[in-house]
Amino acid sequence: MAERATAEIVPFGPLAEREAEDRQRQMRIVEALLFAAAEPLGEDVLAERLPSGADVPALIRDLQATYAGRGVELRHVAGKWAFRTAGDLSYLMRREVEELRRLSRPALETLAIIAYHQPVTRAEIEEIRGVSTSRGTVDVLLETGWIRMRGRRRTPGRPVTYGTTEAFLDHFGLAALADLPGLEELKGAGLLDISGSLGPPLPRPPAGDELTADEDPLDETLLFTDIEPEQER
Amino acid sequence: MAERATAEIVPFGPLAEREAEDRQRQMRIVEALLFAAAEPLGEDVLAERLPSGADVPALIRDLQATYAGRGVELRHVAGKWAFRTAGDLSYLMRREVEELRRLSRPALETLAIIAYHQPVTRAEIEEIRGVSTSRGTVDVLLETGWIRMRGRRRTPGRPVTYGTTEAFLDHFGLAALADLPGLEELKGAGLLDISGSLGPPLPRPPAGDELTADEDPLDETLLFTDIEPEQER
Amino acid sequence: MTAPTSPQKELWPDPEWEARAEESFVIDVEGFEGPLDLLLSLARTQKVDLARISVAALAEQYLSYIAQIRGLKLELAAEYLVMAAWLAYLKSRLLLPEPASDDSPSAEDLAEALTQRIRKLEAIRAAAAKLAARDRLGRDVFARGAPEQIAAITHPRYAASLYDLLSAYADQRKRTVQRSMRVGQRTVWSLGEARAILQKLIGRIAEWTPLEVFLSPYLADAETRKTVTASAFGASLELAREGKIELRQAAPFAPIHLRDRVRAV
Repeated sequence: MAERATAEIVPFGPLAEREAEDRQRQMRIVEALLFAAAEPLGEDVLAERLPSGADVPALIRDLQATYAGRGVELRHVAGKWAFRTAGDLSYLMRREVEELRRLSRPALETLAIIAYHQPVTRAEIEEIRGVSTSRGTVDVLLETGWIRMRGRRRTPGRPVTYGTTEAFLDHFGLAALADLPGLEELKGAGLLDISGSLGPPLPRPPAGDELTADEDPLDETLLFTDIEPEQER
Repeated sequence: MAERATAEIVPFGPLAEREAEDRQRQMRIVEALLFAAAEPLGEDVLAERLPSGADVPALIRDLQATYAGRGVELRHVAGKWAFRTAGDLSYLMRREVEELRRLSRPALETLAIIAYHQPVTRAEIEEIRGVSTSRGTVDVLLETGWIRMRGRRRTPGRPVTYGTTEAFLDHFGLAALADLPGLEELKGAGLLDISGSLGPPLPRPPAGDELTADEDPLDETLLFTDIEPEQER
Repeated sequence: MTAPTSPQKELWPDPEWEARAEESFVIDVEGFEGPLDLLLSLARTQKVDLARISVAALAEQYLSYIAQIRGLKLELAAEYLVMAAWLAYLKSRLLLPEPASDDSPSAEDLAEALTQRIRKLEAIRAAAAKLAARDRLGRDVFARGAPEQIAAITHPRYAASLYDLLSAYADQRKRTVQRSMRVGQRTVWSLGEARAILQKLIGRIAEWTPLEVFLSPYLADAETRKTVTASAFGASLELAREGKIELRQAAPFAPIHLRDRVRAV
């Protein structure tokens, strides 16, 4: 191999061995860090604890392969990485955790609307559901930590817009919002456009964490005050 | 394996396969349970979650072997089992944070007295300062790495003598102890504005690390014990 | 009419419902989450793709259902009635020929918009169901139960300059040197001095006179006030003992008065 006059550097002999060792050591570090943490860790955080130049994505790929089919799996959640118990063992693991309140149907629906339509205002949620949303529903969802106030729609009244959080993605085991089940089909069928049923349709920009063109940042001081005048039913 | 004519019953064929599968599934369950548990789990608890007849110790042995040499280890903790970061990676669980601290006035004075008067005992420091020096002050100075125990004064009670270290010279940009300014220089610099006598003359600190005539070497075994009987005030 | 069913609740659980409804059974309109939910349930009874539902038929179903409920004299939320009114309007528009040119949306547009709304609600319901069916953290899948926290180990790094060190040393030396060298330089009235001054006055104080009056020339200086008072008092006691003057004090801390012993006799 050494005789070959190629442009690329081909590791061989002791060098290759040392590289394999380095890789092994780095994988152990990634494994230990991810295993120790309850929260998903970003590749940036992992890179910080590794020698510079470590190929974090490759290490994660290898680690994920190592754990494939095991009782614990390496999952991509919320753009980060986390070990989680294997989903197919849920029948054994299932715990009735009290904090994990059973979401009411309105709450679940509202959550789905926020997830699929974000950024979305309360008025838009109500329009989709065809009923006014009780303040409690949004409160419950905010309390779960799955939704958050994103900003304000740049329309009269400057209503607050809602979106989902990383905890939402983590809870539902989603790597990104794009992985929401059936998202593409819904989009393709035009079912995610928010348009007044009796009025002109409104174009809907795609949602990331950045504010969209028609969103303003939240006024921080208003975050914890009663922002929207609510009409309870 | 099937060909070997041994006395023990060697499962083979589909049966062996099924058994291996069962074993694999049980190991996954043990792995997931141990991973998700908030506390180390006993073999009895694991057995409860497994099909009856499962060989828990064997499963744990297998699982332990799977994790051997990895970033995470299955450890026997107080008679139970838990995953833990591999011992050699425990440094990953610590984050070194450097905290800049300012020395207190008493500490600075004590340090200066040690610098000028070394080798000096605690009693001598107190005599010079005119106030008793708290144990904490000397501890802090030892922690800075700027002072060290030099030896023991050859007087009744054999008190420990203190002196400065190379790190001290380094930190304060001194080539040698002799470079510490004298009283006249302090006065000239406006630091010592006393009319009349400047007080007792400064001693000449020993040039090197060698013990002075009235010092004995420290008893090494006593280095980490409570050497001086302390009277806390 | 086919009984619409809400996913939440079977509205008409058995065929005898109507009979029982008159007496005690209370229709739970709350079983439907608003008119749109009701419309979706009704549309499902058409058993066709939601894209191809007949809005006219749907409007008819809705109106007759509302009429039924109202016939039972049950309270209906206003939004159901608003929807009923709007559907009645839409139904009539769908039956009538469209006006030639009008800026307002056509009846077909309105019908399509309504269908779309119903489809959207159904779509989001399906999505919510899919979401809820996922393996959920803390219920189906679990994070590390005993996370190993990354402990912050603080390493103190001490800051001190040579200036700090030297000025600390100089200060403490100044303090100790000054303490050991301090010599009182105060002017002190000795007893002798006080006695000499008091004696000069004797023979001139026939009446009881406060001690301070005699001393007034010497009390102006605050620094010597104490020593003058103390020494004068001491001297006056001595003179009184020798029978040269008399002393009188009305009460503790009251002014001390003195006069000539000789004159008084």
